[in-house]
Amino acid sequence: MAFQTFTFYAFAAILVFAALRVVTTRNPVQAALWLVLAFFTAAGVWILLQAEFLAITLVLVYVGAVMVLFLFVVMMLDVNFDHLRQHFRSYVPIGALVGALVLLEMALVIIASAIGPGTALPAASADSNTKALGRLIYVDYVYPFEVAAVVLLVAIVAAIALTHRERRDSKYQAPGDQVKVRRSDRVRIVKMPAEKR
Amino acid sequence: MIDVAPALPEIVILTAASIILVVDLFVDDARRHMSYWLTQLALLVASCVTLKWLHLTGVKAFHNMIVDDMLADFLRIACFVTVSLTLFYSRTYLQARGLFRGETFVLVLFALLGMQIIITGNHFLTLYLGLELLSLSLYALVALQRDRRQAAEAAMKYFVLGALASGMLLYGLSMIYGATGSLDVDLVARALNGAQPNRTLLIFGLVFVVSGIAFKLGVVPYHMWVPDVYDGAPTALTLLIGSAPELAGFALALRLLSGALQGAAVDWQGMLIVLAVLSVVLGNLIAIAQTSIKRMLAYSAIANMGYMLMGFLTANRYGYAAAMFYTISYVLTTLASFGVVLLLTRAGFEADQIDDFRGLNQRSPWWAFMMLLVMFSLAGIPPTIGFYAKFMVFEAAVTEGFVWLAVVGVLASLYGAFYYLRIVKLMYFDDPVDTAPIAARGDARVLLSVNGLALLVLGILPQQLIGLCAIALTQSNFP
Amino acid sequence: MTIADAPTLAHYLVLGAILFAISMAGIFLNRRNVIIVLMAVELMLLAVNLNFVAFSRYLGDMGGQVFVFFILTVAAAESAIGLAILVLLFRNVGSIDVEDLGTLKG
Amino acid sequence: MTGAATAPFLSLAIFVPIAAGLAVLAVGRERDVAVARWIALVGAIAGFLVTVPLYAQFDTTASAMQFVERAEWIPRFDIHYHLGVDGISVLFVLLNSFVTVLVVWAGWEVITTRVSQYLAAFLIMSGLVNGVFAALDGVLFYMFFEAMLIPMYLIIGVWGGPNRVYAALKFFLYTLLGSLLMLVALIYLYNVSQSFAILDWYEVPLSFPVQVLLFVAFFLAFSVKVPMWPVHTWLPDAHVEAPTGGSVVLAAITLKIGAYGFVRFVLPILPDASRSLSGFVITLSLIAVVYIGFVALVQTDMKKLIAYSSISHMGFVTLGFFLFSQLGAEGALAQMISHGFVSAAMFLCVGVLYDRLHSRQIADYGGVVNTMPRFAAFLMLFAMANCGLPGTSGFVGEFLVILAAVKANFWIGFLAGTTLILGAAYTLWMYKRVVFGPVANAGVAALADIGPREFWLLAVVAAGVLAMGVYPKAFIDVMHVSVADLLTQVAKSKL
Amino acid sequence: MSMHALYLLVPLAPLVASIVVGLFGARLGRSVSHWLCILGVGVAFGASWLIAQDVGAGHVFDGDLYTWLQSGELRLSVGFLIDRLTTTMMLVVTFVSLMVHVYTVGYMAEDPGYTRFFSYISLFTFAMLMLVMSNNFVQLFFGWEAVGLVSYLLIGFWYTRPTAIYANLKAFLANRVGDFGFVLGIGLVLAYCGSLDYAPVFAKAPSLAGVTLEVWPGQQWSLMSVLCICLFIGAMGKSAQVPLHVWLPDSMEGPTPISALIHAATMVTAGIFMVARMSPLFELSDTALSFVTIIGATTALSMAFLGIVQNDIKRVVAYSTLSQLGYMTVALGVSAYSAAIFHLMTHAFFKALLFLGAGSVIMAMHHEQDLRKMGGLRRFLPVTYITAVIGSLALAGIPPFAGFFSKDVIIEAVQASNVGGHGYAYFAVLSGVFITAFYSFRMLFLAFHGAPRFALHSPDLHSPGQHSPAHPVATAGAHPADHDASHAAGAEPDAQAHSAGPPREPSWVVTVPLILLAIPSIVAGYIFVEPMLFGGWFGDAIVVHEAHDVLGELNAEWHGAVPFMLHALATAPFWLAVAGIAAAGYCYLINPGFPELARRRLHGLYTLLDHKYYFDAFNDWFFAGGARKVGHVASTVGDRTLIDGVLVNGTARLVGWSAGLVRHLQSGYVYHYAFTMIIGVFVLLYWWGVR
Repeated sequence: MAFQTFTFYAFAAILVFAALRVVTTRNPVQAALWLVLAFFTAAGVWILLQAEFLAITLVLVYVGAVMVLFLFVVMMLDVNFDHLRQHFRSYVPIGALVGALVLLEMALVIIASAIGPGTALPAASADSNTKALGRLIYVDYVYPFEVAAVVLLVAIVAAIALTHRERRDSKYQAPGDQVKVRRSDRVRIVKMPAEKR
Repeated sequence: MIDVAPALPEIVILTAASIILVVDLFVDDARRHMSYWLTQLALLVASCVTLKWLHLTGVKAFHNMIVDDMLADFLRIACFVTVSLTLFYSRTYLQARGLFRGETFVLVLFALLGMQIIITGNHFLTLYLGLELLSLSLYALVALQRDRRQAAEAAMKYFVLGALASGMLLYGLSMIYGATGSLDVDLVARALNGAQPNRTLLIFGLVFVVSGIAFKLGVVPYHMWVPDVYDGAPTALTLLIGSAPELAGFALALRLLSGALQGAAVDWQGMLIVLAVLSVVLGNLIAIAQTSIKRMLAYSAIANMGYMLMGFLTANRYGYAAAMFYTISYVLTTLASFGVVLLLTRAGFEADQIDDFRGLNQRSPWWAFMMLLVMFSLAGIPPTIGFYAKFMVFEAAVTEGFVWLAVVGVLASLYGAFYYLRIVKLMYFDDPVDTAPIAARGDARVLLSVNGLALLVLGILPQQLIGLCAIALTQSNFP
Repeated sequence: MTIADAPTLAHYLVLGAILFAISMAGIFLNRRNVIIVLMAVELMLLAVNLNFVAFSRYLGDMGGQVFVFFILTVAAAESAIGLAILVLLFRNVGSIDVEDLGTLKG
Repeated sequence: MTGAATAPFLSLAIFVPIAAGLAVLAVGRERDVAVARWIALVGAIAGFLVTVPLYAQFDTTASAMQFVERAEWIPRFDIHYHLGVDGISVLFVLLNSFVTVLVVWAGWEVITTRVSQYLAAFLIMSGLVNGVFAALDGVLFYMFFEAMLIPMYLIIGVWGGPNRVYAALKFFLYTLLGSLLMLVALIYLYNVSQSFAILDWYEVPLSFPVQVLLFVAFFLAFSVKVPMWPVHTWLPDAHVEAPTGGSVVLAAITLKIGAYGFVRFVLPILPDASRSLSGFVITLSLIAVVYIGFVALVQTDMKKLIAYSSISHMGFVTLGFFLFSQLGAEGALAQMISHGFVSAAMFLCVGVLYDRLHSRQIADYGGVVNTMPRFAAFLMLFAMANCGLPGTSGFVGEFLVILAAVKANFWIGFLAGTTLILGAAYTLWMYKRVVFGPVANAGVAALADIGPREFWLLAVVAAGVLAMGVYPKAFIDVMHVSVADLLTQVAKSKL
Repeated sequence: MSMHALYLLVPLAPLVASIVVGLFGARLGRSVSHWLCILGVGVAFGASWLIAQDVGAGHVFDGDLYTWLQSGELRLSVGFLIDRLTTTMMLVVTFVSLMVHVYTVGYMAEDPGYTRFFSYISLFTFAMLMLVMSNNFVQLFFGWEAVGLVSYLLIGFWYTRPTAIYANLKAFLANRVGDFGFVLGIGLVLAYCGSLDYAPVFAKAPSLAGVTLEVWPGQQWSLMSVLCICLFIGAMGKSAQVPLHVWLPDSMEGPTPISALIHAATMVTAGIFMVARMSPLFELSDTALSFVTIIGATTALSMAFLGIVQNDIKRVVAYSTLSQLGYMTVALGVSAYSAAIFHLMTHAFFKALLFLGAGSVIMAMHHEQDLRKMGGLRRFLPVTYITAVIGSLALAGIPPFAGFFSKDVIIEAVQASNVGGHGYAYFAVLSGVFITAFYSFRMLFLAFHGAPRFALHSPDLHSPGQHSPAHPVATAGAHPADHDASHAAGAEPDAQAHSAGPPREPSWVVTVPLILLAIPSIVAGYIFVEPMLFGGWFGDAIVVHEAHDVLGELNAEWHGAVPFMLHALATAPFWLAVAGIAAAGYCYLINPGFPELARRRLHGLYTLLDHKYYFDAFNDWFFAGGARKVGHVASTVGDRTLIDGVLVNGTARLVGWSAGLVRHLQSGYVYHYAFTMIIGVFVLLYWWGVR
């Protein structure tokens, strides 16, 4: 179908452009924004490929989580906020542009899906993409699923182990000490001679 | 009900890791060694479990996600032993540098888990996840000494390049997926043997897969991370990175290239030849110019992996057996070498310069002798195990008709011998500059001695190990 | 190829290849900022995912999509650790300039 | 004696010294070195005694290997622990064990630093060398061949002279260069014959180009060891820097291994290549004889001079082998044995002087005879043996080889014969400058003549030199059959 | 069998004596030592005498003692060939040796190395006997080298004298040059005859007469010529023929008995004996024979000239020895082998006599050797004088003294010969006669006649300290520029042991040998000329080809010794000899100023002779110097610079350098690393993707 092709080319163009900006721009914040656009576009492309679940996941995981993390780190490291604030205006056009493109893409996707799957492509699995994925993941791919869980655990442990600094000023519980506490630590029994009267 | 026996060692390690994670919260630094001993215990249990449920012939489990065959059991146990020894050697070092912490052991165990998953992986996804698990843990471990600038730098480099490499691997896998229509190792193999797949996609994928594996093995030109990481990481973790993961890397190569892509052997053979030649030539060459023992051993590692590939690229089970023997003997030697280095370190003193070995023979003839064995083993001089390692890979290469490859190999090892001999020279011919007494825990001393003598004994009586490698590959019906 | 017919597998592969190339270029062209290098890595994974999705679609095999699912997971973990190391680096070096990561060499 | 005949003498010859060496290492303390010395001496003598039956019970009529021991070792590659000697190798096992005793004895009071390590190195070395000569399995041979480098490297480097590091490294890398290519050659032979038994390789057919390539590999390995021109330059350095014992072992034993390799590998396994390349080898040998002779003439360092004379003498060995005649081959072997005695003696003598004045420079001596007449007499004998005087062992080999050479081609003989003049020139000129003349300096004036230990040490060697000169038959008869076999092997084409 | 025991006894007796004295001389003491040695040699002499009787009776023995070595079918053994030639030599050797032993007792009386000396000369006797008694080439070569060794030891006997140790090295090397040729000859013999025993070789030789040998590619030489010339080169070395004669004059550095024993009577004649022994081979090659003739003639003449200008008494005798050896060689060249041996024998007697006489003079003069410092000694040393006169007459060849017969026969043989170069040889030997007579009597007159030119000098003039190493002998090449001076000064170490004072006749141990040697010097010729030359005494020990049989021709007009003498009175040689004596008398008795005049007139000639034709200078410059130059270049340029510098260290440096270069690939910048990886990918893609 010509329209699908058109949509693809549009997305492809935006995707490539966004990717190029990501790697060429100097400012990490801008790069992050362009990356958001890239991901969003990619999600659109996936929807064209009838991988709706993954598309949504992509948007949620990346645009929702990873990119925020990125921006957070950016903010945390380039710690001159006034510098950011004075450049705030410079972000407005990019933000607007990104937003516009996102809207456009959503529109295209909706229209394309409304027109229906292209006959050019072989029919996807009978039931919905999500259900199929679910079956696979929790049945055939249970082992990798567990491993993936471990990977995430590692990420947590590592991130904490690397970045967590004990603050001297902050108060926090030491469960170890709490468990090991003895009676003698708490109460001291003093014998006092009865005072004679 | 699915059979979990093939995955039992993994389960053990995972459980242990989780337990230690929790337990470590409740012990203070005075009793931190509890976590340490727990780790050792876990390794012991895992080994026992592996031995208890030996699977001589391959058993697939979890819908062909993993395979537990003799190769897997063998390599697993090798990994357990290696990691255990690593921890034994490192204990004093870790304590002296505030790394004797629960996270360390947990991450080590997770890395080990990653290796096991690679070793047993029978599916692209499993292999990939195992690789990531291993890599992520190692990234973290390298950076774990938080106040050390080099450590952070090394970790960053390691991470960026590692991510790039895994991206390449994935890209290659996707291509192969496209060419064969499957992610399951067995099915891919079948597909390659069956109808002629799309060659362009296949080659394309192959190049990227080989690149990914090459990075893990650290062969030229994917070796750049090796020296910096070896140098930057705390020595104990350098040892960890330099020893067991090589086994995993070998397994990865074996599972992917032989298990899945044997059908395309003619193609990846040529690629490996390039990598192997580059590695042995450049690795040995650059090592000559080094002044830091860790960097020198890093380049030596690059060269050695090149030799390993020389056996591997023959693409038959003899070659694989040779490569496996090479890897194991290399890991054994690396353990001993860094073991001695760790032995010489003290609080506030990294014995990471080659000159720190001056006059070791006068300080302690025994450890000098151990290091002597290590050096000659790395140089491939009999009667050390290193000789048979080289012997076997050359034999495999020559049998396959690559006589010139063997010649290149021996010539490279000739000038490779130069820098190994320099260490021996420093230890025996020069007078010591640092005369501090060598203090180490008894267990480390004993194990290190055993380890060093093993190089000699296995160099004189290698037949058991050779036979084991051969059987492992034969039983696991590799072509 | 004319605009007329629907996008074929080749379209998606080429797009993936372009993205992959861009990200690789990004990794070694970028001299200023490690964060952007990390972003380039994410971009690379995106390209891979695109490949997988396309293949799985055209092979009619869900395996590819599952793979993508896991890649997304791992990528998240990866970026977490990557950023952690970055923070550590910033604390030690006081900069995230790639040019400043040159003390280990030779 | 029948019971003893079945005893594994070869294994004993290999492992008795090694065991002794380990024992010395174990008990040796820097404080009481006496224990180490005695253990070492006992071990060396024991090592020599176990080799005596090899000669006593040797059947000089049998052409097969004798005292064969064969055991599975590495089935995967069909590698066996396979020992055995023929008329050629048995002599060198004896020679080596004999020289080891001398060396241990020679270092008695001389070596004072890390004595136990020193003695252990020599004993282990001796065992390994016996292994080289007795091995009938390619890999076994290679193992001993290479392992030998380690103790030698340490000996030169630890107890050597000022420039010892350079010398040791040069020695090691030079020899390693050769042997590594040989390893590839061995593996190749295994591939074509599916066996590592050297004797099997004698039978395996090889195309001519292959033979040439293998020849190059083996030739590099052995010519470095011999050493032949132009890969000889490691030897003078190694000798100069090595301690006396090291020089003795190097000259008397190590060099022989190279020549032995030619007999055991090159000639029988690659007959066609050997025949067609004999001209090349002969040329190199003659260069060694003449060119090196001239070089020796101008040396100012005694050890260097003797080292060069060793090279030129070994030139006769290679020459003799590649003339492919019984006379030449037996002459070459005789030359090897004789050189074992003579060079050992010469180095021991230099050692005697060095221990006293700590100089090897000819210029530092002169008129030694005035203060050390007994020593001078011994040195005269050995010097004469060195220039091949009839009645001494040095004569036998040279004479036979020259005869064979003349038989082959007058001019080869002519060039080989120049050694009569050159050898006499450099040896006696040195003798003149060191021993004769008025007392040169205070150092010489203060010299003390050789004590009983040195006297008997030299006397034993002198006895050997004269015995072989007066009745060489005893040595030559042992090798007849083996040499004959060798020549038939060489004559047989393998194409 | 008793005979075998005797054969063994001859060489072994001296050997045993030598070993015992050599090892335990110090303990045994002097007298025991010298009696032991004298006994040993005496036994050898006696045994030789008995053997001579036996052989005279016609028993020739050729047998092996033991097999020395067996290689393939070649069997090398130690054995004896006892025929008349051998016995003659044995007698001469043992007799002279015995004399010398006795004489030594007196001559070396004060020398610290007394026992060592005896052990040496006994060893020499053994070696010489092994040489002459051998029945094969190997043993011959053994003896050949052994005598060389002993002469080396004995020339350098006074090892503290730089000149001595220079001379002995020179002697050994010159001999080695000869042996070099000798060995090649032996090699050829083996190569073509397949054996090294005399009998089979001589048996096979005739069949090889026609064989040719391609020495240069495309150039065929007669095998026999090459072979014989090679052998003869050996003889040239040992018998000091030009140009290998240079060592003999210097060998006078040794004690005088040695000069007598080794360098006059026996060792130097080994070459003559060898050629005679090899007559069956030499007879097969005219080329070789004429070569021998020419060399001999040259030696005979040129060396005689040198005798004129010498002032060192021993050197005069030495040069006369050279010249006489030339005569013998000529005789060999013209196939008059028996004449050569005959002259060898007579010469042994009178030359030993002369040497011992000279030695006695030297002793009497407190080790003064310069003729110019002597004169008028006949009053002081009558016995020495008489014997010296006898010796000189014999040397000059005046009938009826021994020398006359042998020399005259040689001259006539040369005349009769037709071998190539015989004309030149004839001229040489004839003029040689005159010169010989001249210098021998010059010596006689200078030493014994005229007024004493020696003051009652103080010994310290010639004390050993004096002969300070005036010449740079530290290197073998350097050579004493002025021999005479040095040797005139070169007094022997025990000089100061003598008390100064007028010369006195030495003790009987010195005079008795003189007398005992004088007798044969007179009568030996007369007695033996007939049996040895024309009586076929040698039988088939010596083979002469019909074409060369000059002695046969002489035999035709041979009518006995006396007619021979009478006939000689009418021939040139006799008158030349007389003229020589007369000239000597004129120059040194009647008109002593004349020699000085002549020297000034013929200055160029004199310098040439004084420098001995510049042989030594040339050798030192060309051979010694050249060898060291070559060695130096080879050592520095070849070994150190090219092989070590460029090949070995060069490679090492190259590797190190490139290592230092390549390590900079590891720039430390992560983007470089990434870039490398990507390059790798592209390379692989290019190689395997684009195909």
